[in-house]
Amino acid sequence: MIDKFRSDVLSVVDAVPSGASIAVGGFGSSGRPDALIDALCELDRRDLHVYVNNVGHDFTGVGRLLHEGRLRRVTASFPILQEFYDEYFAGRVELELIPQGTLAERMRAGGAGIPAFFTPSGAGTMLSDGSFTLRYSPEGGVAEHVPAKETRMINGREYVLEEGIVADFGFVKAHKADRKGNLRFRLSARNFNPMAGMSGRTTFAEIEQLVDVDELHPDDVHLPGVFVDDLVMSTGKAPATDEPAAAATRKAS
Amino acid sequence: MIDKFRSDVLSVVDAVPSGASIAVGGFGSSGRPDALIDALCELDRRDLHVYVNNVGHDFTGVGRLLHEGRLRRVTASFPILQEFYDEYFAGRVELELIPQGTLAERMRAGGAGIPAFFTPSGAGTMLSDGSFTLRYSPEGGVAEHVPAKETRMINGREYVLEEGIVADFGFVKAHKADRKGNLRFRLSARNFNPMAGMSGRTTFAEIEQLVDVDELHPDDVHLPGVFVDDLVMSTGKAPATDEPAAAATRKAS
Amino acid sequence: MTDTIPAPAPVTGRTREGIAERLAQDLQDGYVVNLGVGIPLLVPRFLPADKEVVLHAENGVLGIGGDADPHEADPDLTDAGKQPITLIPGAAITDSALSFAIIRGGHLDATILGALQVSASGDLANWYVPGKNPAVGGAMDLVAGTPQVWVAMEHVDRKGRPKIVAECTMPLTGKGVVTRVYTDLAVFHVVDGQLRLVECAPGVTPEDVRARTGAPYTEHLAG
Amino acid sequence: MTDTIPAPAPVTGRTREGIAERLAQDLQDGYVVNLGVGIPLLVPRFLPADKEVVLHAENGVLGIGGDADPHEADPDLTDAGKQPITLIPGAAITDSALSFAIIRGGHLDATILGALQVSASGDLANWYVPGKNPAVGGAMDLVAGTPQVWVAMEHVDRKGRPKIVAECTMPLTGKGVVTRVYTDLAVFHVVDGQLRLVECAPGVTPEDVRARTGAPYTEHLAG
Repeated sequence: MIDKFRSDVLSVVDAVPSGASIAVGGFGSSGRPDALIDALCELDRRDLHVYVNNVGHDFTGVGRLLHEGRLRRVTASFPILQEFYDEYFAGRVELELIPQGTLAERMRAGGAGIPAFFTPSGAGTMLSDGSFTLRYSPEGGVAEHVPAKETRMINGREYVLEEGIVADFGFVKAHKADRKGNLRFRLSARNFNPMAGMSGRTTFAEIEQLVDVDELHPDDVHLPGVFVDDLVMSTGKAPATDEPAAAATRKAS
Repeated sequence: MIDKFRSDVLSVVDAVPSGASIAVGGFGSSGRPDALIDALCELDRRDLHVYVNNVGHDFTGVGRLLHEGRLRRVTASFPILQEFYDEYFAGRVELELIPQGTLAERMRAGGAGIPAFFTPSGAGTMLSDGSFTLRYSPEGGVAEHVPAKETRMINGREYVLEEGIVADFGFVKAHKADRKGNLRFRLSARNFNPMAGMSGRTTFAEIEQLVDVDELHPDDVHLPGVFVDDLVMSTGKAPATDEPAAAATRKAS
Repeated sequence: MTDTIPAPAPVTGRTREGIAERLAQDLQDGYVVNLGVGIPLLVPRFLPADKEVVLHAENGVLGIGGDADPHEADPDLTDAGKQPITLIPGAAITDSALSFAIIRGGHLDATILGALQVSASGDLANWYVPGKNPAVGGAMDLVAGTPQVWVAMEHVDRKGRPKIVAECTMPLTGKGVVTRVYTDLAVFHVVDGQLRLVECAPGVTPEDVRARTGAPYTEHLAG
Repeated sequence: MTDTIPAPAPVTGRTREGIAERLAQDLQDGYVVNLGVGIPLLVPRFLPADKEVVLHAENGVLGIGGDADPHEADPDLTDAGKQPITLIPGAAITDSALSFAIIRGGHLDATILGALQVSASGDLANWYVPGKNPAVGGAMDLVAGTPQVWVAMEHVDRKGRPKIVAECTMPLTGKGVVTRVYTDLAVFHVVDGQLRLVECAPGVTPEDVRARTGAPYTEHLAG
């Protein structure tokens, strides 16, 4: 019978080899799957290609992977972390910078069997014309550019062809899950998590609460268990309570 | 202040001119916006292009539009209704037949600012090679084919380029709504409704229940009010009660 | 396909239920499966109690429990055939775009479909008989996206003509998509674009199958 | 852009708050608006009580109520700048794909952004200063999808150089996307790809504006 919950995060993440590509949920530290990322460090995985919106701050999240030299490439929209740029300009990590909406749509498309789509975002800019630096040379100067993207005029407007992202693994953080892998997120911690879960050929979700299999109403599931392979408990901060939204909701002035 | 609820369906639907294109939610009679469709008949609108999965049965739903001769073209995946085919073969209505997943994705793409995407569905078939009959001649024989679609080999596989659908109007049926237009659907009546709501330049939703603006938790909104212009009450069957899902959920044998 | 194959001697293979029962043995615990109309809809009756197979309907239902009794029928809860259904605990509802993201993105394990014809290379024709009313539904998405496309059908049509043919003469649903064929007479696998006969039904000989099959194939029978 | 424009006589226009206040007057009741960092974040302070303007954050929040007080801060509820926020009644949360479907699909009414440069034809540069750390976030999606792109910025940079220029020398965010520019000195509209000066700030003359603007434009001043 289907029971996707595992007690040991290391034995789950052990399936990720060095060199793997991983789509990672989270926006800033909100909804970031730290337990799964930390397990990559514990297991000494290296040479990783991470699709993620932000690289984190200090040495948490993807920032820890960076700090420990575990990243080959980052595909991101907003990798604001000085140490990341230091590594990028030194030629020790590659940066494929893409618009945030393109990142979300590419993850979804890959998970949805759409190999490519046209988008107006980034048309006529350095992020589509082949002039953005993917990798600097350790000796200084540009080693490689992000290739120019195919463009097309449609109804008089220029669009860029972007590819769906099918990552080897998806790393997700969710608020609640049942043992079938059905996930529910909380407030703006949802963000990229459903997309990362769709994008991974194999997807792991770390969760704050494991609930009975009949607790999530079928209409309340944000990402169905069919996208999720293994569940582990999240670590760190105490699980958020259920109803701070009410407290956080007040009349706009 | 934002209050999208209107008491008179006819004055809402009056904005739809003859000749308009309309993306319509529903799968069979489940989640079908009959009040909005019926208003088109009351207002004697004609020459309509409808994007919808099914044409309905008997003379309800889109079937009523057909029966009253109000349709110019149907873009659908499963237009099973003998009278529809009679009209199609007689050259009185056009049929753009597309795979069901392509219909859903085209509506979503149009609403998401994606003008075109590649899909494997329909590659190497009559639904992409230009041989399907869009319109028969009243004198018999084929008057016009659906044009052949652009195809491309990507990673050794053939894909078809499909266009996003931006319809003049979206017609949606929802279970609950607040006055800001936030929508929630119930069970499999959700189906194409969020897509139709995204696809319409202007979107109307008929609803079973109008709830207070703080009743829908922000995590429980299936389609945000930003996609919805006007709300009207649904007609016909009594609003579904809230929890038949529990009654309908039982252990699988 | 031809009308002129001489009628072979009568042979009795599996019933429609028997085809479904045989196929059900090959479904693995934990599979998420979409079922087409016809013989595929008989499959759930034959799932062993120790296997959990999750049934998907393309209108956005993951976890069909079964047909709803009339007293519990809910117009907001139907399968892809518009029939009232129930849900299992752990069921989830999606919109149509996400439902087909699941299908096209390869997140189902198998789809079980009926067929008009299957070709020697695994082409499938199952949506349209020219001259009749055309409708496709989700068939082309299902065969494009699902890793395992299993056909469950009668071995020959009502006129005795083979439905497994060298090349489909009916309009295609997808090219090279079928991975297995379960009929009243036999089980075929498609491996590297070629048909293999892997099993004959009880009381059916390889010669019986050969006489009723219009496509070249190789025999890979166990034992 | 050039360093050699002779410094014009000093002029005092609107403050940063004044720019936000002026822009806020043009937001209509019912607008759904996305705000970039900088002066745009000052706009909500100046919305008249009789207008309901819904604020969107690209991480999936529709209906920001304001910054959260420390005691009510929830790590699961932040804006696009990662700051804790509150929600208004009627707020809705989406995932990132649907959030950008809203943006790219043209479902917002306006986006209000800061800028490094705006060109004579409405090109916008606001994401990257060559040689500095590159990051784009949602800026390119916002300008690509939103029908009204309003820039709120200082008229000249810290060195006194015009930020409204004939052609952007900084890397573009989008071509021909800006529809209005609100600065300390003036309000410009972009109509048919051409800049129009429609308003000077109190105490600022058209000549003051002309002397500090690096792009050709026409004057369409009221009264």
